[in-house]
Amino acid sequence: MNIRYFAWVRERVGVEEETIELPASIATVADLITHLKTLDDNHAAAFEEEDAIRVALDQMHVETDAALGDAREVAFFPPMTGG
Amino acid sequence: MNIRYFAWVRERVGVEEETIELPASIATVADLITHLKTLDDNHAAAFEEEDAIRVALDQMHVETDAALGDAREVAFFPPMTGG
Amino acid sequence: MPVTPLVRVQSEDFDLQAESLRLTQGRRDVGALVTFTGLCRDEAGTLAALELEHYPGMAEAELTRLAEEAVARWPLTGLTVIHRFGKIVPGHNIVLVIAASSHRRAAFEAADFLMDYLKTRAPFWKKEHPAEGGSGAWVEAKTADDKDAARWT
Amino acid sequence: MPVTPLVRVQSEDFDLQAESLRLTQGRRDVGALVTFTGLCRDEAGTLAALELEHYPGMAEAELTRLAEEAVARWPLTGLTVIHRFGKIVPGHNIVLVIAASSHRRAAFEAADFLMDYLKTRAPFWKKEHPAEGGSGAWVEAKTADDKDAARWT
Repeated sequence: MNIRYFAWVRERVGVEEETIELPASIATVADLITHLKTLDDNHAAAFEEEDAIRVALDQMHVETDAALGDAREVAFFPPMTGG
Repeated sequence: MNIRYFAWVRERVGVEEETIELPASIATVADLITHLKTLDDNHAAAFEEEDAIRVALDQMHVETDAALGDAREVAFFPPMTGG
Repeated sequence: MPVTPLVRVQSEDFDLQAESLRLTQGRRDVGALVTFTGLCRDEAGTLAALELEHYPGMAEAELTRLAEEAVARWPLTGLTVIHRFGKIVPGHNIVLVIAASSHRRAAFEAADFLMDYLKTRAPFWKKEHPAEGGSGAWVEAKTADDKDAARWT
Repeated sequence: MPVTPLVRVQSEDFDLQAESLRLTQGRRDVGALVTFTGLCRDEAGTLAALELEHYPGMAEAELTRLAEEAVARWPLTGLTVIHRFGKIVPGHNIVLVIAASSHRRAAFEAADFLMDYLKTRAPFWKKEHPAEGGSGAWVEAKTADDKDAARWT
């Protein structure tokens, strides 16, 4: 699965984008976050304030209980500050 | 007193502006309207729908119970349709 | 200290860009600029033009009173009101309100307020010139406009 | 039939006049045009620039979804949303929303709605570059923006 990061989530993870093979046990966004936190210290730091993280699945906003289904891209970012 | 008319009030009276000597008994805008209606058919027609007439005294909106005081100019017109 | 609004009553057209720049150029404190342009419309295709009559002197005075009420109520960095008079054909501008502020809510509300009040209080009257010629009718005031103005009391 | 909104995400500046004319020129059905311009501000004098990061693809898609919601809710004759990204210095434009309608209430509400929603849903993030140099901080989302967006539900 292709994973993208924006703003301070991107800065903490240290990459803009990465492709990760997901264990079959991962069904939802929340599962994915739990998995990412185990990868290394950077990922753990990025997802430390889990409530502050927003998620998009194939460029649509979703909640963390959303099923990953056959989405090709998931993105993590802080609350938006455009406008 | 200088009297000005606008829009269909002006068209019915037939003049844009006139100066009228007021009898001493005229104290309020309502008194003035009653007086103007007696002048001729044009004035009577202009003030026929009295509820539809708006008034300004020295270029400020007032109600018909307002005292004329020492105002120099009174204006009569229909509800405004600017904007 | 509240800003001094710019109020103009004129027959010539106005320039949205120039009037907007007047409130923003060279400044760092404007975060939000709301403009309202009112245009002459004619969906039925029956209108040749609107003739806007106004009360010279009172039109400027009343628009200034309304604009000063707006700058007293909202924290604005600038406010402009321009109202045209004379003959205006469909598709052309009638009125412009621009409100500038640090914050968007103040700019939106001030512009909205001014348009509502202007409709019911500014001494302008519209007469329709029909496309097929002949003498037109005066536009009647709408009770909806009174209700809109009452939102702010 | 609802109009098709014009949505653009770009680094270059936009032209208020040209974008407004696009929605009014040659038409007789537009009675009201509301524009909202959001600018980079810096009242404290501590900001060199804002850096606007965005999610390419999703930014356009989400703005289009919001704009389509607006044209479904209000009887608009035109709607334009332009959001810039990249480095923007104080006094310069960030975002433009233009709503055109036969009637002023629809134009005001649609523009107001879009700005509220855009703030909380469009994938853009602002980082401050301080005037004194060094690395800046990410602007934090405001709970006031969430409340503003909740006005429309």
